[in-house]
Amino acid sequence: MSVSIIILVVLALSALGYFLGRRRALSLAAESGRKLHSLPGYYGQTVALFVAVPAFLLMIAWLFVQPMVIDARVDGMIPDSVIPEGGARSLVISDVRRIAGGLDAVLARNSLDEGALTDGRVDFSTVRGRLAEVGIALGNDVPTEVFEAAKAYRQGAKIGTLAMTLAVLVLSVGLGAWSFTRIRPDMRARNISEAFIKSLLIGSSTIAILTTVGIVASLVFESINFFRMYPASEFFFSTVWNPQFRGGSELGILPLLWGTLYVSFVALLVAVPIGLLIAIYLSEYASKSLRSVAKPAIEVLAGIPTIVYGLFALITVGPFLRDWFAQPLGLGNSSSSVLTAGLVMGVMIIPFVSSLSDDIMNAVPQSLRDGSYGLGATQSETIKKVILPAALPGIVGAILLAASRAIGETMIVVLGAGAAAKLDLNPFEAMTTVTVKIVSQLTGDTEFASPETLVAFALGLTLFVFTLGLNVLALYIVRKYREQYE
Amino acid sequence: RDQIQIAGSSTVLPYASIVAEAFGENTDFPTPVVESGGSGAGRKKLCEGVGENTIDIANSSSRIKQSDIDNCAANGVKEIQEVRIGYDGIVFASDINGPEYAFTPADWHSALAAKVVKDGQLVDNPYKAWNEIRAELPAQPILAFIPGTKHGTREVFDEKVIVAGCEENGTLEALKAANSGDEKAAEKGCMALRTDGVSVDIDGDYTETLARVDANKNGIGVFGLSFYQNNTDKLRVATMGGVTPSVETIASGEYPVSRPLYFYVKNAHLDVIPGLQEYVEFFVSDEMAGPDGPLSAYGLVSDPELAKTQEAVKARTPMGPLN
Amino acid sequence: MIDISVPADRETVSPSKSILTVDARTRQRHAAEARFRLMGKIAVAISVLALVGLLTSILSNGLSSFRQTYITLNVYLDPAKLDKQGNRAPEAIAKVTTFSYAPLIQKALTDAMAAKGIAIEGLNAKSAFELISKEAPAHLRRYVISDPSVIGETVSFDLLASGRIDGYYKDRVTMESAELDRNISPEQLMLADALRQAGILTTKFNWDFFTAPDSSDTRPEASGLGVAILGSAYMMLIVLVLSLPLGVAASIYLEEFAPQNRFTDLIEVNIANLAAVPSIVFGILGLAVFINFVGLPQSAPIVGGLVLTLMTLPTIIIATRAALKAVPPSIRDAALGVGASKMQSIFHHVLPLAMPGILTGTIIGLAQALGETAPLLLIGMVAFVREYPAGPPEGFFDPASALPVQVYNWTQRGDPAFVERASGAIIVLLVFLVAMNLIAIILRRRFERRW
Amino acid sequence: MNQSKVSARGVQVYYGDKHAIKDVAIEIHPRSVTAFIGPSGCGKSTFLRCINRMNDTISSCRVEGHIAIDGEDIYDPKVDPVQLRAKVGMVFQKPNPFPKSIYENVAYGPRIHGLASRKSELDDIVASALQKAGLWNEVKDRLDAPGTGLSGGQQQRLCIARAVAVSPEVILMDEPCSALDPIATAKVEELIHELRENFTIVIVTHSMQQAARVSQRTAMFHLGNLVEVDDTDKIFTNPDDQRTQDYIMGRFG
Amino acid sequence: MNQSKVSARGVQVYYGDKHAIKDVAIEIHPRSVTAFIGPSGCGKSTFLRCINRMNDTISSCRVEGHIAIDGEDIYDPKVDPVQLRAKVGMVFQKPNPFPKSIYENVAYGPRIHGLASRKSELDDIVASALQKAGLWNEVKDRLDAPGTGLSGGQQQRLCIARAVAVSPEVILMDEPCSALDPIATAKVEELIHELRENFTIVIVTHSMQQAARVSQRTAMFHLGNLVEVDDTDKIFTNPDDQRTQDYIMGRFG
Ligand SMILES: Nc1ncnc2c1ncn2[C@@H]1O[C@H](COP(=O)(O)OP(=O)(O)OP(=O)(O)O)[C@@H](O)[C@H]1O
Ligand SMILES: Nc1ncnc2c1ncn2[C@@H]1O[C@H](COP(=O)(O)OP(=O)(O)OP(=O)(O)O)[C@@H](O)[C@H]1O
Ligand SMILES: [Mg+2]
Ligand SMILES: [Mg+2]
Repeated sequence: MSVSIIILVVLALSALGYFLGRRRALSLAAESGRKLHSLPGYYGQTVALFVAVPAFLLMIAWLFVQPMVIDARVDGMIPDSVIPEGGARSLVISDVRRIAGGLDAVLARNSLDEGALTDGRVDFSTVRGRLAEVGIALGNDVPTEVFEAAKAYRQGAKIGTLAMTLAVLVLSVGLGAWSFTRIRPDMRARNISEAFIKSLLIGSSTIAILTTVGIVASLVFESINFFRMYPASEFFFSTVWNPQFRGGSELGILPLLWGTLYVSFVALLVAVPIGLLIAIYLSEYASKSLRSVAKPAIEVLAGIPTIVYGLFALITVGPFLRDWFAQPLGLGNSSSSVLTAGLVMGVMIIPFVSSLSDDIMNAVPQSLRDGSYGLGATQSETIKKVILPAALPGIVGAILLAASRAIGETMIVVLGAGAAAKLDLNPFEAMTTVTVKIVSQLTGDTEFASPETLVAFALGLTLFVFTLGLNVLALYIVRKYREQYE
Repeated sequence: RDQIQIAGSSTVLPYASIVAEAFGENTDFPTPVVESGGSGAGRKKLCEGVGENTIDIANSSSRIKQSDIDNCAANGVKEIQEVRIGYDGIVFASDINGPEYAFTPADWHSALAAKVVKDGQLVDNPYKAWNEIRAELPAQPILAFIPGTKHGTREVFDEKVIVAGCEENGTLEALKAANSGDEKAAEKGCMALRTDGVSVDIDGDYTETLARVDANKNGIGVFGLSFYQNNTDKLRVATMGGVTPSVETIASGEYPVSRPLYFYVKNAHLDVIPGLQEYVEFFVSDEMAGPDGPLSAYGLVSDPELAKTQEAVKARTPMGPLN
Repeated sequence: MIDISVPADRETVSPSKSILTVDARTRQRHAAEARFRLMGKIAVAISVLALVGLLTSILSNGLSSFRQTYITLNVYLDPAKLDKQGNRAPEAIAKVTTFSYAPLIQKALTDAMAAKGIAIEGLNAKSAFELISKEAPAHLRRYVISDPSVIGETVSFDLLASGRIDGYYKDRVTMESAELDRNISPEQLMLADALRQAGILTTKFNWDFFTAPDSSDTRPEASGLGVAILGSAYMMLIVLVLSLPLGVAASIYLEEFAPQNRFTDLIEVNIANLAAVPSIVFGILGLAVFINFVGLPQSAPIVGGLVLTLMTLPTIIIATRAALKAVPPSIRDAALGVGASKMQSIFHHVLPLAMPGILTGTIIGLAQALGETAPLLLIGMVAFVREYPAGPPEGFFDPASALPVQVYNWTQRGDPAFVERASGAIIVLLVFLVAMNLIAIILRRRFERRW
Repeated sequence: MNQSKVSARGVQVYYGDKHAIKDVAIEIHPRSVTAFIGPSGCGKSTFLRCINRMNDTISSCRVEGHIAIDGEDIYDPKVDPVQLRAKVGMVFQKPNPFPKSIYENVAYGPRIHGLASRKSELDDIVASALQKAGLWNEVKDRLDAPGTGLSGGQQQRLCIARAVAVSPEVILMDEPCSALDPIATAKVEELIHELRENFTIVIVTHSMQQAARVSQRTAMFHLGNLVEVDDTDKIFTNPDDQRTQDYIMGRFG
Repeated sequence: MNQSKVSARGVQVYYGDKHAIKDVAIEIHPRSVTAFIGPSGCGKSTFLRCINRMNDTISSCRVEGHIAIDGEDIYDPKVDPVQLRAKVGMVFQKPNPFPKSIYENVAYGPRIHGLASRKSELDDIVASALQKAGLWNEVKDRLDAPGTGLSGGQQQRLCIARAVAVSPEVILMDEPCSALDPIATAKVEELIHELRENFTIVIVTHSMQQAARVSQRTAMFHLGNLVEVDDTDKIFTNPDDQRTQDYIMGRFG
């Protein structure tokens, strides 16, 4: 049975368990005349969860462990002699796996049964060709040992899958039946099912952690490779960013970090005041109808592809700033500048600040507003002194989200601020950000195993640590000023 | 998997997609999937191993590197074919309404290098306008949009324009002298460009360069030949060393700034992925890559040695060691 | 600690103030109020203006892509060219390439011109044929292969005009620019005008734009969004189905159940930090985990969906947590006081009240996910894909592209006709976005209440 | 007529369809305490909130009729509700301290009205307001603790202190002693006594005793109608209306 | 000892550093009404909330000591606070209706406890609870109006109805009549009388009269200490402690 069918069967069993459990709880209660501890639905839920959750867990564990076990067995069957010179054992093993999968396909295509493999109804003397027919690619021809190993692998996998099907179904039915018979009117069904749900909630929040682990892990490996080729001290402290094709690049992160900070800062300088004012206006002043139109409309700003913003920066904002500000003020004549990118990016992240803050401010209880109005405060005083402080944690969250988006943006920076890494205070100068360089180094034409490409990973990792620091700071600030209402 | 998977250079992408489209139209095979993502990443993906979930072909705007080949070998990808599909011309163009330019590589080096020789002295680049470099050039302020360091085009630009110009105008000699004869350091000195905003790196694509030229009418951009050919109504192309870039002048080698384009095929996949061999042959066939084919019409400079490539492809000759 | 003592009683009885005449201080406060309000209005106006500006530029650039110029020709499907054996064998007909179809069309055009008496000086038949898209022969070939019996008949086809001709009727190409343009000549434009006069060349609504797959750089007029729309729809389905429940569940645990300690602080900071991770890094993660480790296929919406889910999660979690935090504790107390469990009090009372914030997070998260290209770059979805993915769920594993990818690709192409199409794709993307978020927006309005 | 501080005529209040106040006319005398009594839900709070236009904040609420303070119509479009509310202070039925420190809660009003030019002045105002509300002793050494962390009765007194701190001319108190023990109640009543010398006070109360103790005049509401308004003595000894009599005697509800 | 419904020993409660309840021991008798009296801020609500572990929700709050209901320690880790709260209902000092309809407010408890199997049964429970709380007449034709749109006193009765609807064994009422007029108060007191026959009731009140009227036993709190607990008659006529006497006489605060 394939995995998806097992899943469907278990789900069906679980639904059945729900109805049976519920019914049994009701009838038991009626029989014994005792009150149920929990609502009848919870008894059903308990049975359903017992049917489904452990079975699924077992299945997942099995799917992980089985290949390892089989690999270990197959590993023993492969003599060192068949491992090609300079090749790795793991490659041969993956060949084995592929051949095994291919055999299935071959059999399926020729509508043959198991016996065909052993009694030679199919000619497997040219395994490679045979497999190619069904779209399985092999690098080399197949030595007999490997072919035998593949057959064993197949056998193992077959037995494993069968055993898994059995085990999962038995566990599912068994636990279901067990929990079913355990139903008593005084059983704490709600607590049990809530404990299950709580563990699901915990499971969901571990995804965030796993994602972090995954990100760090996928960055660390190549970063280490990078630091093997390029001195870390240069990377962290050099003020020059100048990659070259033929090596001898200077890859200092400082100008990029500076550009990131500068551009994000300008963007926030635009987005935070405007976004907050919008949130205030919409949640406190605007009529319901205006709000219900304006809020989703402004949210569209966050959905416009960044290339549009980028082109807007490049074609309109950049030359405008250059002709009207930079040149008259003698601050240079670059049409791409930190200010250009920052302004345009600021517009893009307005909704992050405005919409989230608006929701949070809307959730501040009316009684607080009344309290302030009752003292003769104007609306703006009420907003500034009562509502904003009460909504602060949510607002900081919104701003952080906006900042995050600003740090992660590339297209607007490329088109608006340019690609030159520079350490400069002048906002009319072209600069660039870490993220832009991560993208461009990663997708460039340089060979992968060169510091010029691998630097992308080191940049990613450094940025990760850097923003982590900023977030810790933000959390600390929120904690300090948080006001809990009611 | 029933379709061919291709990844790599975004310079090769337009040509590859023209071929893929025609291939899908004229055969029973599904249209191949052509990813862009850079030559480096494409070659890395090619070398990730053999099997269904790895790609079949990597497009590349530069030759494969030894490190890639080693990586391939380590992952069991032994045989790869190198297929040269033609040449990409690199042109210098400015706004259509601006003046005509006739450059030499030396002009470009003088315009963009950080240090140049002036009156026999190695000095920080003093030039502000083209006519200061050479009186024949128009009196326009210098502003150049050159490919960013992520682009393979930049390598060619550095090599065929900047370094060549450096030699031409004598800066190389002066640098060599300053570096006590160290050739490498001198070359590096040649390639150090000024950072005062006169030379602008473009990390994006040619459309960005075009938009920048549009926004800065006195700017000169570096484009691919095919891109220029699609926008002859907006751009005025400059000559280099007296030669106007075109498919013909590049093929004949008269126009100096060009580079070969390649793709690399994983031989292990050839009989396995349906249509792969046919695709490869189709690509280099005369109908596609020949001088009268659609690729050439689109701006790819046809390889004079195409016939050789066709043979090699038929024979599935894997590439030998890099020379 | 504020340490103050009680002062002597101060009884200041000011004379009664009129409420009709505003005193100076109040006037100042009102001025501040008016300023504040005005600032709010200006802020809204700025953003609406920015929106209107961006939308107008998108619309003015892109709306034209919804119309397309066609040339209607009666083509004789010559058996001598298409079926040399004459037995209508499908295999043989399939071997005939598009190169053999082109002359048929060229002939049909010449005939049509002759019939209408159109002749342009200095224009040969080959140049005249350049008016017709390179897609046309493929169109004919598909038609014939699907029904070989039409060979030998004369069939009327609506064939795409080439991109430059189309651009001529959209004011992108003019007689002056054609002088300079090596891809079109003024004579060709004159021919187009003549054909238009004769009713052979017409402009119609462009359905193909929404259904056709992408096409190569040489035929911008034939490119469409079919594959991209499917790919985006599949990915968004995955994102929505995964990220909303996961995000809300994680937030509930962290905000309501998790003990307040260093570890949960760490998780909180960590999630906020995930939001700041550049999207391309999620692509790196997706490549490493979903493709290389789990072995999911390249270029597939399933991988894209999973990567975008991971990317959207922090946004939803941050928004949800903020919204949960904003629900006053008295509501929770009320529920607990009648014997509801914590779980019940959250699901019955707190969550509905936090709903607007959750939905906002979802709206913004999805908007971001829908428009993202960078992570797709690494998992192979930024690609030229012409084959439609199958229906769900198998289609999740087929190669597909996505709307932002199409925008990204088209803006990079040399032919200026793609500029219009990129803007058209952006319009479609925005419509897609609004449609996708409509339910959330309506729901949010229903859940909004003050207490 | 002109002797009235607040004078209302033909006041009608609707919450959506619900007619909550029906044609109420009343004169509230200056420098005196007026008590509003009546069964729960009869419209006392609603009418009270009309007097400083707090009903403006409830979107479903519609007020008709004429209410004047010092002869000036408060629903005149020229009137500035902010100034009105500074002049007519309010203590709400449900204590609603701001999520700020106790000090900030009380200092908030004086700050926005600019009543103190120096920090020490502000400190004085805060301290004296808290003292008047009888809360000083309990909170004097935790002024920077959050106001929301107080007990119910403490919060109520905090809200009284907050209202008193801005010295409004009219103070509307909606059941200011509902959560207070007798002694704290006495303290608040004492405050009312004191304030009466200069200010006008309207108090909603459910305690007949309290109404009798602190007020000079009493208004009796029932089902949105003003049944009767007269001197407190008269109301409690010899009401005109049967309903008043019944209510005071505890005979209906 | 075993006759107690609730028995507390050595209870200490802290809010952060603040020691709010100091070593309180008390026995609450079943099927009787116990009144908690004491000046505002003395810890009545705090102690009341300990009895059904509502203090668990305040993160700064720490409870020590031993409280048992029917002899079972409620702070035992094995105890499910949910079940405890279903058994020990609570009416909070500040009325806190759900932002839902009046009907849903009352029906919520019975729903989650599965007290009604059919809609009509639920309707009956809701109607009778509202009736008991004396709110039925006022809201019977607007049961689907939001509970938050009620007057202060009505909200208070709604919360009483909500608590009564689940028929808990012990009902904790924190000043349930603070916003009620005498007649509504009488109605609630009547309810308490009625409930007493089967249930155990603890009521916090500031009205000595009310305590005297409804309770059998009275506990006097002061500054976090339980000063004295005894039969109501005894407390009001002949208290042991001087502070009780003073408080009842209205002599300190
Ligand atoms: N959440 C809290 N945080 C800190 N201190 C608190 C909190 N709640 C109450 N207190 C303090 O604990 C003490 C007892 O409060 P409690 O609410 O029990 O008083 P109470 O007897 O109910 O008074 P009242 O009659 O005014 O309601 C008070 O001094 C109060 O300030
Ligand atoms: N926001 C509102 N929306 C709808 N109806 C309301 C609202 N507020 C009050 N009501 C209704 O208006 C009537 C009068 O309410 P009001 O609050 O004025 O009563 P009250 O006299 O203050 O009563 P209590 O003594 O209980 O506080 C009541 O029937 C109440 O249900
Ligand atoms: Mg009221
Ligand atoms: Mg209390």
